[in-house]
Amino acid sequence: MTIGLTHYLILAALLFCCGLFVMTTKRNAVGILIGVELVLNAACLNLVAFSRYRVGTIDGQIAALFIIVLAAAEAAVAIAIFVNYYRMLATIDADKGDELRG
Amino acid sequence: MSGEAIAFYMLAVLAAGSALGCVIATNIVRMALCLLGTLGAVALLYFLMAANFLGVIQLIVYAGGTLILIVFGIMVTSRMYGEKLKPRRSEALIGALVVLALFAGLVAILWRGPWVTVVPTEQPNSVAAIGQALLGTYLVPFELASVLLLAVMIGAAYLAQPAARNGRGTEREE
Amino acid sequence: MSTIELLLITGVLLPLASFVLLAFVGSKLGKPASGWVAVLAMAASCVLAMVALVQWQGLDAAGRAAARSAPVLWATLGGMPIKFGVNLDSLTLIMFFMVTFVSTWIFVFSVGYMAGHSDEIDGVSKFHRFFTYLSLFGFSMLLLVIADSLLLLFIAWELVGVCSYLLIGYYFHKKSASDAGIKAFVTNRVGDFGFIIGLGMVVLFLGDLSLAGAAEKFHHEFMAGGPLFSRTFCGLSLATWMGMLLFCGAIGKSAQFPLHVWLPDAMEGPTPVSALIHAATMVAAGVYLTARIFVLLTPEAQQFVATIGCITLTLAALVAIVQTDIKKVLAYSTISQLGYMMLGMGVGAWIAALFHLLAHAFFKALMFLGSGQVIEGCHHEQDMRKMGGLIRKMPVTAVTFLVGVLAIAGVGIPAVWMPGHTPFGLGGYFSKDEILAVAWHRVYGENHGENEVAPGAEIQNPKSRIHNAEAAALRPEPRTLNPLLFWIPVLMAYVTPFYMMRCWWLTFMGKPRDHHVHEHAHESPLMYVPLVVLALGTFVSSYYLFRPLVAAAAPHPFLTVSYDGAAAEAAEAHATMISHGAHAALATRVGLAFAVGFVLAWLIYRKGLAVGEKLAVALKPAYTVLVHKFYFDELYGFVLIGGTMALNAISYAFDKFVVDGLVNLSAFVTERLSWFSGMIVDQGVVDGMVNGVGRGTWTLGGLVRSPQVGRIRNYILFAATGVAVVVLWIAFV
Amino acid sequence: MGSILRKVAFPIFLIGVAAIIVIAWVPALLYGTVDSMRDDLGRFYKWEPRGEHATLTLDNIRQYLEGSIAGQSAPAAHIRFGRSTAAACTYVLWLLQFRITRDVLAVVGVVGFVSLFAMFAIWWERKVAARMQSRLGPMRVGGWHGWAQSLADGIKLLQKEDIFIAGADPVLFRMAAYVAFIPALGLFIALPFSAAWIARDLDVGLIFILAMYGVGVLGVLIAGWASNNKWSMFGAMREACQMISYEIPLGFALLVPIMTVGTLRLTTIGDLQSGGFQTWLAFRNPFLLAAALIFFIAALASCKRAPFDLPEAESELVAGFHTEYSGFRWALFFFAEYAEMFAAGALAAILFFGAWYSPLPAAWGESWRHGPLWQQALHGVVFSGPLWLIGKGIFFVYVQMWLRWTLPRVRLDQVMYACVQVMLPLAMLVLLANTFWEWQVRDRSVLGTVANLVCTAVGAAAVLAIIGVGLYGFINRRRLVGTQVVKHLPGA
Repeated sequence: MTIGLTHYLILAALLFCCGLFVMTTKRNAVGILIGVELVLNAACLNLVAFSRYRVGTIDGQIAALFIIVLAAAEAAVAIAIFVNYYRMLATIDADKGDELRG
Repeated sequence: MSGEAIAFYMLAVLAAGSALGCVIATNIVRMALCLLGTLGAVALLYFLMAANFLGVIQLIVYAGGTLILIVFGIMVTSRMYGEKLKPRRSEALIGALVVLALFAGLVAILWRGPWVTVVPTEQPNSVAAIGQALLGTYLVPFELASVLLLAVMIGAAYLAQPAARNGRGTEREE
Repeated sequence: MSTIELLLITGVLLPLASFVLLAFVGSKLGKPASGWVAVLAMAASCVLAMVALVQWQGLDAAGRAAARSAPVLWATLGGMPIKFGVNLDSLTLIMFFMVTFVSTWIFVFSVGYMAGHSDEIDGVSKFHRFFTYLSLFGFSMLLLVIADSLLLLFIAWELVGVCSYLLIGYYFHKKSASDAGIKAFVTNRVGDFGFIIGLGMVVLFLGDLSLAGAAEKFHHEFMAGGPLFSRTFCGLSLATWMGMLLFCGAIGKSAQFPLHVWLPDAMEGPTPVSALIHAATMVAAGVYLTARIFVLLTPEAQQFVATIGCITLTLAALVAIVQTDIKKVLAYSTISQLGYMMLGMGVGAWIAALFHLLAHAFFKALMFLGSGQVIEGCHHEQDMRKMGGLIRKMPVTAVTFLVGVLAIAGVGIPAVWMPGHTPFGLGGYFSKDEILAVAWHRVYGENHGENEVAPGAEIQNPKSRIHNAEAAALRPEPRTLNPLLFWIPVLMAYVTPFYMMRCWWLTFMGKPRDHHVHEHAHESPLMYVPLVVLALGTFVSSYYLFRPLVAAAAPHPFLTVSYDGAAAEAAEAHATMISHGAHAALATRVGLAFAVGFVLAWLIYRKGLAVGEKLAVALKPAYTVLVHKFYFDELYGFVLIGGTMALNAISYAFDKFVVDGLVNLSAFVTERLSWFSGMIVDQGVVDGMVNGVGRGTWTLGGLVRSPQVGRIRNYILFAATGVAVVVLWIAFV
Repeated sequence: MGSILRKVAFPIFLIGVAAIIVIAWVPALLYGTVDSMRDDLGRFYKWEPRGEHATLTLDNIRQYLEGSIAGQSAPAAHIRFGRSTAAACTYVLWLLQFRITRDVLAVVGVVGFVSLFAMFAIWWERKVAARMQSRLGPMRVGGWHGWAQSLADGIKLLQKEDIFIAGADPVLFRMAAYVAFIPALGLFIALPFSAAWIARDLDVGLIFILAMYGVGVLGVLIAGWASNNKWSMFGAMREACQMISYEIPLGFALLVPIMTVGTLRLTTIGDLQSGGFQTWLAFRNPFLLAAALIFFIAALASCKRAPFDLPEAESELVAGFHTEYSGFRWALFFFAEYAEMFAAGALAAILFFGAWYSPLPAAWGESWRHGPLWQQALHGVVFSGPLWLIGKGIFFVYVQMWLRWTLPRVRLDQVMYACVQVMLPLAMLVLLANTFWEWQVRDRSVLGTVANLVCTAVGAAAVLAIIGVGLYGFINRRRLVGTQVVKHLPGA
């Protein structure tokens, strides 16, 4: 069977679920960020697959491009926040930040 | 089996394996390494889908930029022999259940749906096409993204600077 | 790209280069050097502008048309091409020249002025920063002048706004200065909001942001009776609304009523900034914008413009009478003069208004620099009540300042008394009186028939002939203007000389009232050279140099083919005719205004402040209103801040009484109902059930609550659960 | 024995180099034969090749070769096969038509080239260092100037114990070396050695190479972290800072030629410079020359070479990220470094300095290109070919070594200052200026020609100066080399 849309979609679903699981179970804040990156990658993969096999234009690629750019921006801010977090709480455990006050 | 299929399955196994590695790994740097595997495999999948430019951008921005940033962040915040941050077993179990259910549901939907597909056509010059689209149809998002990047640059610099300079006072702590 | 365009573009880029250079290495260049870099760039621009102007004068109509090249495609937004280019016509060139010339001399003045300031913050001199901002301003202003599309104009518009903000707040460690900067910025935002909506309407209805293209489309729309003219909102056609909204930007930037409040506060900036930005160039940009969008203004919109201008000039002139801060007087006089320009635009005196703009730029820059000299010489004393008698210490400043006062007062010899009706006078004489003359024409003038109504009516261009009928239909005719729009400005023409003479007399003449200030007063050559140059400029900037150039750029209504050539000649001939005729009529009414004002000021203030103070007591109510600037700041404070608070209170009350009341009511009803059912149903069974349910809920609540303590992962898990449920639902149900 | 070896050492070296060139050339010739065979078969036998997927059968090939021998058909790629060679070649040619075969060959070639080059470069670096310090460097192993020194070292490294630190992270410590090495190899996928000598002619080749540079950092980072050593960690952090920062001016500098030529495909960029010395992009206008300079400096920092070798600053951090490594893994880091160095030099050559073309216009040699075998070989040497690119690459590697042994190391804050405050604004300015130049100044305009001539003259003067200085040094080597070692010089 030739490789088609479904293959990519299922792979993306797998990546998505892995990312989600990483997000829910890792207590290290950077680990959560890694999970987010996995999820975003899955989304990008979906977009590109759809744009190739379903639409036939490059619009999906552009959207994926924007996702990559935004992911980079998001990672930069997230890391800055984590550094601050570590400075304040002396840990990177995301569960320790449950006080909900400054 | 065509060459494309072989390539796809190899890359899919690499991507999925690395993603699962991310899930299993307890060491955060190993997770980052696994993420590199996924990112690289996905980039190669983009190449497979003739989205060369995107694949390269994925490599340069994601693997060469974001991931290094993440590893950098890890180095600043984690110790190799620090406390192991493990989730409670019940949490992991619930998470696994939910995610597996989700995956099952997604696969069921994807498998069932007869997707209306088009025959993939090769763009003669996809880089040029992407450039045209970015500066034409998608000009406004493009500019917004640049503004966002500027804001992020300033914001990240502000957030990450030493705490003493955050306030308006000039006194230096530390 | 033609040579002239290349010259202009280079002229625009030079200050930008200076900005970049100063921004990066300004701190290394140090105190005087960084200033001279900016001066050099601006002077070079000025030279280029002169070359361009001379070349342009040497071209005939065909050559001028050929010098204009097609705009460059910059981007395509949703099918609408965005093109940028140089809007090459006489007005652009003369404005360009004015801006570069005035800027150059103000930059020179600034080098002297800022050198005497202790401007260190945390041990770092910010001298270079001043010139960095000034260079950026020069670039933005010149870009604004040459912009040929509304979008580019808007970009430059915002850039000059930013520069203005930065420069007003230059002494940002002073609370009042930083507040003034914010006030200016925020007030301008209000105007720009209207401007943006107007731009949106231009995009929506005309689909072309270039000035020429928009005008053409506007005309087609008018001919076709498109939605812009057929649809109305609040009784006014959308075209009128569009014009008024675009004009909103000018209201903000040119400090017109009701957004004039920022300009007096902007005097917190260094004086050269006040001279350059808040008197000569940037605030005049509003008038320039109005001139550029003039062809998009319907008669109703023009009426609006004229009314705003009239209100502004009146309010500002009256407030200026009682101000004691020398810069505030000048600020209000600026607002008042801008009001005259807007009035001129509104009544159709396109040429006169721009002529007034150019003349005003010179003499107001001159006066501001003079005031800067005074302030600097008196060790930052701005209160006129503490000055007096400075003419002995600062002769050059006093004389040049007097030139400015004479110019703004409109001193001249009315044409009727000159052989061959050849007028002679200073800038303000011609320009302001011409505005009034056109207003007079609009109120009392003879209707010479359809073809002679609008400027540029006697046009040889066949295409224009065709459009004349529509033009006449859309153009206001004589005897259609409210007489108030003529008489109030005339009255204020008497007030202007009064407050200007008051200002000059209090500062320079009489006896020194504060000996401490008087003793230390001095002049410095670096600062009075620009004064002399600008004073000479004020003499020269008269009828014979500026007016023909401005007149050559006059647009024929809805005729976009040519802004020059035949149309312009006819327009000028017509306008000259009106102004000559009207001058004769006005001479008796306005011509002596300056004399009356001067004499009155001299009578009151020749002996110092005593008479003035007595008058203030005698006219207490009026004086109080004027001193409080018609309570505009208080009004805005009350309406905007109080309004927000009131809205809060109302929302709160609504929440408290209506929403809570409804909730309570339903709860009450439910309670009653359950009590009723409880009485009927067997209590034991229900109790058991209720307790069971209650306990279950308690436990469940505890379960749900326990992760709900700010752990991000659990939130993600819940979201994932939700998604999983939905997906499973779709997949299997 | 020793004296014999000394006599034959130089010939061995030369023969080795020549053998490598020939070994590389033969597959290339066979490639060409297969490709033209496809075309010819299509033409002569009405055989329709269905694009890339059309496969030639053994019979096709045999028939064709026989036809070629009998002179019935046009000789493929001007190679005439004898009867016996034809029989042997049939199978080889059949294999070569498949893409996978070619890919395998390319990988083998790239790996071979990288390892050979790294060995050569290490030996050469030691020689350069020695000569700069008036020493001789390795002189014994292999005879002639100690040419086999690296070979011996390599064998030594292979059999050395792979020391593993008890406190290190076992997986990451082992993986790091590969993560550093694989991208360095990956670079060569898209790096053309000439128009045809390229594994994958990507339309985004340039950024691909840039991306590989970026990914390579990760290996260093992980190595530093996994070593569980403070100094290694510092080295890794420095590497990350430096690399991420210098990628920005690097990218800006690369944008300048990209905007000029309008493509990211490296082969196209190279082919645009085929018209001789004055058409090389660096000499097109002053801004491109400046961009070349910025690119080279930024690339120097990206390869963590001196004066930017902070990640492995031996006087501060012992050896930085590879302090704890030994044996083969340690060698991998060095292979990666030298591969990146060569790639940087080759990229500079491709983008700015005429790629694989000689300073002579390629049009002059057009007839040689299609001539008999010896003419083709001569064309490769005189006009264009991989040898030119490798030569230029080696020259730039030499410049990098020269700088390393000349300049002192800079401090980290100086490195960052140089990047953010100097290189970045400069690169942006150059990009802006070049944009205006390309927009307004036409190639054929007076200004364009003058700028081209001036830049060409500057470039030529630089080349001549280097050659002159080199010659001076060579002629006076006895005087310059120092009294202690003069008697050990060959021929003394």
